Amino acid sequence: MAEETREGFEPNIVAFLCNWCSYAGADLAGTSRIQYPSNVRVIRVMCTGRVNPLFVMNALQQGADGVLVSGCHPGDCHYMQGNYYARRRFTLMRNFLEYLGVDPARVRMSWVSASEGSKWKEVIEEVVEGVKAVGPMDQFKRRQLNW
Amino acid sequence: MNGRPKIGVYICHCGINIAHTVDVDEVVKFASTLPDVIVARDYRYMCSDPGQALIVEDINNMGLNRVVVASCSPRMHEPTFRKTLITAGLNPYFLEMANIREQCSWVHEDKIAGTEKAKRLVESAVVKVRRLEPLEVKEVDVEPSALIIGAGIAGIQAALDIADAGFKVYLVEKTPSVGGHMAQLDKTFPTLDCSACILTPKMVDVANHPNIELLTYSQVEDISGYVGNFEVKVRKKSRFVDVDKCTGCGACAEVCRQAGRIPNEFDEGLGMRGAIYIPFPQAVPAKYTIDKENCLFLSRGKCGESPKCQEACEAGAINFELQDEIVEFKVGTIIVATGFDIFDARKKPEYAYGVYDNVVNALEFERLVSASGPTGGNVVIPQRGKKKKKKEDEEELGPVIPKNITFIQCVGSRDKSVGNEYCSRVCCMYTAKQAHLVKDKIPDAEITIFYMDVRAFGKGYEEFYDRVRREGIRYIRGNPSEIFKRGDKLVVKAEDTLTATPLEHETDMVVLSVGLEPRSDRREIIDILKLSSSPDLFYLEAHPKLRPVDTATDGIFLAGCCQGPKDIPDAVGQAKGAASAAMILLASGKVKVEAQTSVVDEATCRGCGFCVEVCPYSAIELVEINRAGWPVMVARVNEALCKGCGACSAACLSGSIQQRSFRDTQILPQIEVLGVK
Amino acid sequence: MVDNAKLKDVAKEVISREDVRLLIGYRPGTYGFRARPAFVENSDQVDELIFSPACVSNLSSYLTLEEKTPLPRGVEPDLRKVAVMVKGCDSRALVQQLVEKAYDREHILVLGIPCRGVVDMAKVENRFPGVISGEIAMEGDNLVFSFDGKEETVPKEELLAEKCKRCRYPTPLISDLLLDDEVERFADDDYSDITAMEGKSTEEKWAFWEEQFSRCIRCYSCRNVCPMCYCEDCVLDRLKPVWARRSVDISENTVYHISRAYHLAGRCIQCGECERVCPVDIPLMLLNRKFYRDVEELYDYEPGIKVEEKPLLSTFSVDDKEDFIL
Amino acid sequence: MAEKVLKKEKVGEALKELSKFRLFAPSKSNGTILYKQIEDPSDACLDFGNTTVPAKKIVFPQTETLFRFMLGNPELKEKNVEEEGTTVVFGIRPCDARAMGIVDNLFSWDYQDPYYLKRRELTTLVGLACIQPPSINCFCTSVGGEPFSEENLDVLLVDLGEMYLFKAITEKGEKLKTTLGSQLDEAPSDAVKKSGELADKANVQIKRTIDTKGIPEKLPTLWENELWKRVSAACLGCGICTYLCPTCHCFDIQDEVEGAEGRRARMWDSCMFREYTLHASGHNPRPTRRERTRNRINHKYSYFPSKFQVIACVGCGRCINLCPVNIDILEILGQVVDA
Repeated sequence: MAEETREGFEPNIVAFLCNWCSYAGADLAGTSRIQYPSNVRVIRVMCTGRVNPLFVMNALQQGADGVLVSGCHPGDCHYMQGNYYARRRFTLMRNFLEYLGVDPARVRMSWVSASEGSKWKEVIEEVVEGVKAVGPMDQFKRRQLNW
Repeated sequence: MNGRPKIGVYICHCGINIAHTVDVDEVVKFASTLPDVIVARDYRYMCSDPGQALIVEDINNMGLNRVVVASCSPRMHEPTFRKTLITAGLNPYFLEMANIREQCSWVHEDKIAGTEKAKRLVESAVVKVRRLEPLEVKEVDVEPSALIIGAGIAGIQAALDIADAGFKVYLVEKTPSVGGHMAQLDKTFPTLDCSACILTPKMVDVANHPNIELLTYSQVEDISGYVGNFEVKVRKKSRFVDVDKCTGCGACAEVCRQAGRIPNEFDEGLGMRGAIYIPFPQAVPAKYTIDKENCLFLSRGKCGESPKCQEACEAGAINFELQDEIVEFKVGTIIVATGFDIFDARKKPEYAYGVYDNVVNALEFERLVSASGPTGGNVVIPQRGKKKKKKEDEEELGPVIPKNITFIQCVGSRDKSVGNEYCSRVCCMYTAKQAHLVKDKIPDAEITIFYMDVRAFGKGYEEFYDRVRREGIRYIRGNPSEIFKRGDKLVVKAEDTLTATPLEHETDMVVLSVGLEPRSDRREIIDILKLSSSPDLFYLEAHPKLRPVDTATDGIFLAGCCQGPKDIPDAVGQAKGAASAAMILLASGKVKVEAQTSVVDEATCRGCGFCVEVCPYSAIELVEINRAGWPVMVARVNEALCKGCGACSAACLSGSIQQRSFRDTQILPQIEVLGVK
Repeated sequence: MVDNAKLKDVAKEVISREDVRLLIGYRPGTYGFRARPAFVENSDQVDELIFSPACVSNLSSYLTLEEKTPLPRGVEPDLRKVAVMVKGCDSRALVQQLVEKAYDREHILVLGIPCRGVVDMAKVENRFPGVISGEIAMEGDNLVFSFDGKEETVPKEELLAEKCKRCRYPTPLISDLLLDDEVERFADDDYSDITAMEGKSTEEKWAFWEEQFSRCIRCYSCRNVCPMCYCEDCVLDRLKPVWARRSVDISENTVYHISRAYHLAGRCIQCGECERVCPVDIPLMLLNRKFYRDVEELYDYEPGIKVEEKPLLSTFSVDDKEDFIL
Repeated sequence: MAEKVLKKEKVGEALKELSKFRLFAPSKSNGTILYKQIEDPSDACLDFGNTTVPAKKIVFPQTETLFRFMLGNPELKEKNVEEEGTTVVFGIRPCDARAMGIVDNLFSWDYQDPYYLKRRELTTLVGLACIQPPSINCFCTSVGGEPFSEENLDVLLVDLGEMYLFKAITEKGEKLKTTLGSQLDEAPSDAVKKSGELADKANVQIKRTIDTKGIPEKLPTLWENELWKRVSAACLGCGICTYLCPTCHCFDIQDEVEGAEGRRARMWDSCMFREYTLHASGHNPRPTRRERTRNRINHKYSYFPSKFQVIACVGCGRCINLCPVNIDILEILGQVVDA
């Protein structure tokens, strides 16, 4: 990837947020008028336990440069265990994508509680910076191949 | 359903909250180009009455069947707009919100970027709403009765409260009598009222209450169903005594050939009983029970010429043919109050419990100081099990009264080496109480208490601790490392950590203030009710702060020490809380269930049970169906239990179980529009 | 080595049982040194049964492969047992299938074959090209090839399948009848292939996999042969929603392989069938084994060992590692 | 007319020259021989048995755009195959070339398939005769082929050791000969004779054979024969035998959308897949592997010959070699004969 394209590269990041903690935390960031980069687009699910790790793959294929999954801190899951399942599934998927040559900076996970509006901002900044550093997703992104 | 989707998109300015960084006109223009969007409008305040009226009007005039509202967080106004849809006669689940305020206009100052993001979020909502399906909010009836498992003080209190409110209660107790651990106690801290005196009236009440069906010496075998409709199966173990005939006279126990040979559980093995017995004089019901393992007739088929008890019973109540009985009934709600076990001090071999007779645990000591106990309330050094073995020529030694008694706190609590990190919450106080009782009975006794910290947090506790200390009881801060015998004396080796001095303390008797542990048979209930455990292995509440008596499963509540160590007032308080939570269901007679539940495609489900395993609510079970003549297992969701978390959907490899409103077919298009720039 | 005469006797006895409907074993192939699956329905057919180092197939796949076509009204389903011959590795597939409740334990009768390894047929055919018909036997640490009236002996590690060189479970972990004496573990797995791949740079990794995945023709043989892939309707075949398009290109192929491997995380029992059957030689076990190694390392979990085990991704520990989580 | 030869040391140069066209030649990737578009002659590998994937994929790609469209716009943009330009397949085995001729029947029958036919027209096939059968499962001679068959080829190369005899067969072949010009040398006088001897030798090296006479007529009578269940019992239902068959030509058509843009594409399909005949209703007229296997054999040995007077099998042996469970078409045909 040429340096020029990296310069000014604004990554597109798809985030899956659980309704009870992280989505509420992101709402709090809003209510508190905390400013953060606009690169992250949120899909709300009830629990991170709903997020199939293949969603990550799918997002990277469909054009996302990075994916974030964010849920309640361990022990705080509204459904008690969902984030624990998610943690296992994501650890494996993230390791695997890294093994295929997808930079782990593209596949992120965080625990953000309903009271952590400022942590949400920090998470976004770190994720966006990380993806910016590795550039556009160029491995198995769905391109119009031989069309 | 309603044929082709006809979508209305409503973009809110929220005064200037949204409009100042999002170009609302541009978003409206963009939205109106999206597939199946019939109308896109903006309004100053969508949530206002006129704003909502706008939506209702469009639904009525334009035949909209899907609505997207782009405004604030759905956590704020989703219920509002769902109601709007209902007003217009549309299913409330045909709504999707795009959060362009909290997660867009309020956090991005750049108008271009903010507008661009708002467009994406609106498009994401549009592609999702196209694929939404109508959902039904269901209600189920609640059977007006409750099951309470465990008849200690917590179970008893909960039973009485619910029964007093007019609902039927089934109170199931594993042992022959109600009462639990509280019945074993002598006096209670900090008020020193006699435990039996305050407990036994309640015990009698549960036996006599017209709304309570007491099932003692019984065990829950199986529970199926869900909130409002549990089917319960209880095994009433055979007592071999016809309880209708037994008068509780005790003639049988006197003549039993095993009398005085079997350690009595109630006295923690310090006293003896026969094979036919009543655990303690005030037992409820006051009916005798034959312990079939120890009954000569039942275990060996022969008891002398004939069983003496049978001869002695004038009522003819003893019947060796009696079998276990299975009782089945339905309840609407369940309270688990199964209590605790005490820590087995043998797991701390350095304290030599089980090695020396004069090392006892606190519950044994409780029986020793109790007037109803094996020594009639005299504090003596117990001689367990040895009495009968004495050689003929040996002189019968009189009871030895200890003059120096040492208590050690935190045995099996706050101790990672035995796997119990938690504080048992009662030991500091019961130790102080026991020290006080000794002082009462042996005024010249020297009493020492080794402690780590003294936690006297309850009402009147600190005052009581202060009073005990002033009675001349010595508190040494330090955890003893070893107990050994030197001559007649026990030596407690420790370090006084306040002065950093190692010390060897000689004493006549050591009382180990053992902690409270989850019951060793805790898995029985876990398996039947699919309860979860917290890391300390006590049963897990639904939320540590806001739902402390609820479990993850609707309609099942926790009371007493099965959820964690508690003193009596806390156990009673929680029992009343659990009873009240149960009564909310019982009184309303109906319970609403989640609409965004999971659903199984039985044609493709392979019955692997992954979803069954992950479901925190035990809402999914495998059932056999007939698939074109073949019996196959598939998952089935009990919608009354499903809470709509969707963990099952992510666990399913074949995509056969899907969460309504969060299906793969609904989420993947969102990913697509958010991904493709 | 399994005594083939004894094998036939046992098979005869088993298939004669009234409660056994079918016996799945091996028989000689149609050319070269090959062996192939045999489906025995009556005792006349047992004579063709064999076991030799040529018996590479994992027959447990067939337990879930058989179609259950709609039964005419009034016809009762035949629910009698299926007997199946399994090597150590294959037996783990049965265990895992039971973990996943693919069928009841009573549904199968397991004929266990303690195994000292099977050959890599591609290597054999390279070594002895053009052989119309031959047999392979194992004698000690050697493989003996008989063909065209002669015999040749080759040290077994030269032609053994890769999976056998790291086999931890040579004796079946589940069986009703063991056809030979138990075989002690003779190898172990050091995952050196995985660590080598992990040691490459991000660019090198993708360059490697891009080349592998672009060869894929999406014949689905890796999926179909897999004893753990037995969904009625694979999500990768679905049109609603589409997880992987049917188009064959690097993007869809990669997604296919990620999905396949992820669906086997904590489930792959390392029989290596996928890699064996791949017509374009994609190193599929290098994918599966990454998950396998991580699962073992992170969660101390090996699939297909105990029937009572819970499925990996349906369990968790509060102490699971999470050092990457923000 | 003097014959030409291509000396082996000049193969590189020749390929370099041909790479101005869309040039395909066998290439080794991770040990697997596959056709690859050649830009660097050293990528080509002429010392091979046969490619795993037949050359059909060059004229009938596994995935092929038919036309493109924009959402909400009725205009279609058809794929222009012409743009691909002249294509040379260098080193195709005679069986694969014969197969293309067989498939041509299908694409030019009631419907003239513009994509396929245009590509065929643009393609020159440079064959490489089989001095030795590439595998023991080669049986071209049983189905009308030969290791040195010239059918459908534009050029036939015969490996004479130091050089290839370069035999132009068609006009396209002659054109190619001209293109190569100086890369080719005059053939030694015994070259043709030597080639003939090699051909005879190659013919007898085919070890597995079957008499296919009568099979097309017999197959319809065996519809319910129990042999189908037996031969299909081990089938995994994968696509190896069909995807890798040079005459299999089934395809599926799908629309794909990418943002506002979309395409209609066709892609290989396989009658061995469950979904191949699965109806939307859930009904499947070929519910098991038995029916699917029966269809595969019938299609090749009965339906196709009854329509086009040629068996849709060239005996390349790929389906036998690569079948994971050793399902063997020769064995099946043997059973058909014996039934």
